[in-house]
Amino acid sequence: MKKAKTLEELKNATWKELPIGTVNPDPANSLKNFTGTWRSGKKPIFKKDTCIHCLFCWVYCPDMAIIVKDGKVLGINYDYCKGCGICEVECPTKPKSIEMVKEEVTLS
Amino acid sequence: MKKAKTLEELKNATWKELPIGTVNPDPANSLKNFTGTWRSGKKPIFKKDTCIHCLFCWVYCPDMAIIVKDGKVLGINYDYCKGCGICEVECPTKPKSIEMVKEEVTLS
Amino acid sequence: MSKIVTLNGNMAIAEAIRQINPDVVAAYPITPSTSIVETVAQYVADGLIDSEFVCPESEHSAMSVCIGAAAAGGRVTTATASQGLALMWEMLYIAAGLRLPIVAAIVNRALSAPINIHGDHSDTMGARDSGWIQIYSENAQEAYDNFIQAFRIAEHPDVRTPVMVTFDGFIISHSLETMKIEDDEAVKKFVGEYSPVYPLLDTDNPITVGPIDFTDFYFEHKVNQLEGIENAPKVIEEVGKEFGKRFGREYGFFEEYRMDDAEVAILLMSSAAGTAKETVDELRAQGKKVGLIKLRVFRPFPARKLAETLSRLKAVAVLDRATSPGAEGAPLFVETRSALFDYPERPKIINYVYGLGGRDITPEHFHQVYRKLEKIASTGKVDQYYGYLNLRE
Amino acid sequence: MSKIVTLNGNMAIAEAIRQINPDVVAAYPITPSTSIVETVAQYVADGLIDSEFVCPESEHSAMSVCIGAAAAGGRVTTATASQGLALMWEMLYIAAGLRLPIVAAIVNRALSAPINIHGDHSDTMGARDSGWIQIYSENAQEAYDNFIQAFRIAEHPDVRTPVMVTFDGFIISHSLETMKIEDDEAVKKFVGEYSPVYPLLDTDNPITVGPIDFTDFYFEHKVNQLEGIENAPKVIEEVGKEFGKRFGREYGFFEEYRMDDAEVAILLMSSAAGTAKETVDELRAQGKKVGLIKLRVFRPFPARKLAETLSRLKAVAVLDRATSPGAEGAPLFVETRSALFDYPERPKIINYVYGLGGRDITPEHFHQVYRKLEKIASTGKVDQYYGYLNLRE
Repeated sequence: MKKAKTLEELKNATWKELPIGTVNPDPANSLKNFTGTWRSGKKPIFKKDTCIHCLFCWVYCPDMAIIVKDGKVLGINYDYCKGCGICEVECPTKPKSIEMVKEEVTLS
Repeated sequence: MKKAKTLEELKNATWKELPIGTVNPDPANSLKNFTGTWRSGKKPIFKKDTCIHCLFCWVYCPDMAIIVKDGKVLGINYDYCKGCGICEVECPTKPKSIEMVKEEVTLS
Repeated sequence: MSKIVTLNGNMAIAEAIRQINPDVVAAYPITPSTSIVETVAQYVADGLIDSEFVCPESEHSAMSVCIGAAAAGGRVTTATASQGLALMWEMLYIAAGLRLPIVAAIVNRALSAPINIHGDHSDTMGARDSGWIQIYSENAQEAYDNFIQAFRIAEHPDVRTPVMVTFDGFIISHSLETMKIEDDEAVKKFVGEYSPVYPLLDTDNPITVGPIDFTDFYFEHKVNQLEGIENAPKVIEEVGKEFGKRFGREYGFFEEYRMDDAEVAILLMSSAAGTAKETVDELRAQGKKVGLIKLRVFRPFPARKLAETLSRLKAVAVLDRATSPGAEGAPLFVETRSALFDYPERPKIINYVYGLGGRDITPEHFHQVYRKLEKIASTGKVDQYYGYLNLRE
Repeated sequence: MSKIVTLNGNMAIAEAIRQINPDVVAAYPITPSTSIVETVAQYVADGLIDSEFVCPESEHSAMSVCIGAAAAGGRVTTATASQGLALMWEMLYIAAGLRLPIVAAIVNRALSAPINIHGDHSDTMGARDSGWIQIYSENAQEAYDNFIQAFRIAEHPDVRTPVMVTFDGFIISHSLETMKIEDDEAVKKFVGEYSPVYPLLDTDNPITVGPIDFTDFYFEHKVNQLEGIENAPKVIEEVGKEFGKRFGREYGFFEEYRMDDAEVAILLMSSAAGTAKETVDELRAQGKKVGLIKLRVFRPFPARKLAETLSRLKAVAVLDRATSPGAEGAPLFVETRSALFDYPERPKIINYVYGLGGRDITPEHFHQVYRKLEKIASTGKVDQYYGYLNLRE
């Protein structure tokens, strides 16, 4: 049972320095991968007044963009929202409790 | 649309004489392959008195060993019976209308 | 009328499929080939072509559908990449064994593990024994041109062998390029009508394909199969010349770039050739006798022609975008050395692996290779026959 | 106590699995490897071993289970053949990329189309780039011995690379042979305890395996992977010697049979070596200087060692039980010619393909090859570098 180097230690590593077998020693590092930077065109807006907290949006979200605490939807984490809009599509309330709105994006 | 040579014409054929693409020009030639020669140990006996002609034996037979005409089971074609016994297992009548019995085989 | 357009490699293939209007297209989407299939599905939905479009549950099934449709007598095509080709692998051999002239666009992408979506040649190199003809393309124009020619090659009565046309993932599949799309009618005329040899739908002449074949016939059937790919060189050459006559762009087994009086050369395939040519131009401007050979047809491997050209050189670097773990060098290198075996005078040959998983290769790296070749040519000595380009070592 | 028994190749492998008692066996039955898995399932049912036996819905899944179980930290084995290996193909690269020391028994069988259940090497040759170590066996004794050594090789800290041990379908898998099975405890002791490096079940040190790897790391990970198979030769040699010390049968990369003063030789793999040795004995009795090299380890390919031995000869015939359609010769031939490229003095080398789909090869055919080699040795001329043995031409 070998202790692997951290990702930080492996930055710019040569092939000799890598742990064998493509092992990534940094668990849950997708937290550091801000997929929200992929979003373009539209972003979801959460409307708490009509939300019935069915959590459909949370279930369907392919990333981790729906913030939930104690069974209640609290809002959107834009760091991980790619803007796919499935939350709006699946929201069962009328009117929808999540609405996709136009978002201006500045290319960096 | 090319007319392929018959299997008889292709007997002992060199690679140059074969039709391309492994084409077998002899349709339904499994009729000529007597899988009954594989049988060893037991063979099925058909008992017409108790048969209700449900055709389960015909459905389950993995080869073409159950002789059926006009919806009636007539008997067993031993040329194609490998002796697997599924016909006996699946026969729903009591007593069974197909029974597997010991068969002495002479090795050629 | 031909027209100048701006397309990426995938769109260029989709255009060719629209022009050819095959009977059946069966494919499963996979990065970076997805937009080919997506676009063709749209063409079918919009009624631009009347191909039967089948979207099965995996690439294994996609190739199986292609085999069934081609055995029935149809003109059939598909597209895939990487793990998709890997999952088709079992069926690739069956398509070739049945001598079915299926044409596939393969967008080269690295194989897992680890997962990577960028371009290298490990996918198609791993299928080099499958019996398929393999044509590699430098850019979108060549991908389009090769794909059109592939139907003529695959369907030629002497060949009747499936063809894969490949190009590098993202670098070619997704980069826009100014290229020429030929006139619809001219393409249709060039490709011609397809006439299957033993179609299963010819119910007047019933046949069985791919039957069980014991020790009495399998060997003969396999050698019979090989005749198709062995007849291919003549047909590839004819079709490449005819394409040149009709459309102005002629194709052979490989392109010789500034090879006339070259003393050293790089041999490689696909998109990296563009960068290599720039480097050759720079070095030629300095008076260096360097050249480039871009291999187009890897299967059938043009061993004699290639050996003839290489045997005149002092030193050659074979650049592979794939590895063969445990072999003494990568696939193109091994086959090139083997091809030169019987020549009394042979160049020194070294091997570099580059660009795995889409790693960049730039003029700097080609300069590095040519410097090494010049040193070998002047000293006659090779200190290391195998290495990597742009790897953190 | 070791014992002399009469077993076929499949039973011998099942015996080895019983003795080793791996943590997980995951396999899907396929002719001619079925009885290995069937027997192991019985051993598990009878409580002779406590392996977790998994019977998934396909070979693709079988290899996937092996990968998961090995990544978790288990000692894992499987068995398959032909289309089974072909369906595993995508996952073979993943097992190697993850450096998982899985051991697989592969019963060599021809690939479709047409369907054939008999032995040739097209299946494992098609996996020669997959990153697996490949060890070929002449008979049931060697299959058993190689399979036991495979765990030591695969699991060695410097290697950590999967190993496939192969033997010819039916000829070896189903033919009874008098052989030696070693003592259970002696085998267990030889194989030793397995200690995984980065087991997923080590929850104190959580890791991810096989993650997405873009252009920034894929190349380094692949070269890192190659180190395992490049370290293998030293370990293969050590393990083969230690096996010899413990059990009296020593193994290397290839067996040299009556090669001492040989002027011509045949190079081949697996079961045909038995017949070839008889022919060599006959010809030696007539005073002819002929020999045989039976290659055992194809991956990693022992290029330097093999070239050293072959370079002393006048003429060599490489016999392949597989083809590489469109290449200039079959796989073993191409790699052998390439290995000899840098030698100033090289033997003449010719290539024969034999035994596809289980076609017999008899002493008559070996005599034919040796006659041809003697003619080449005396005239120095090769009229045809490639041919077939026992084919209806």
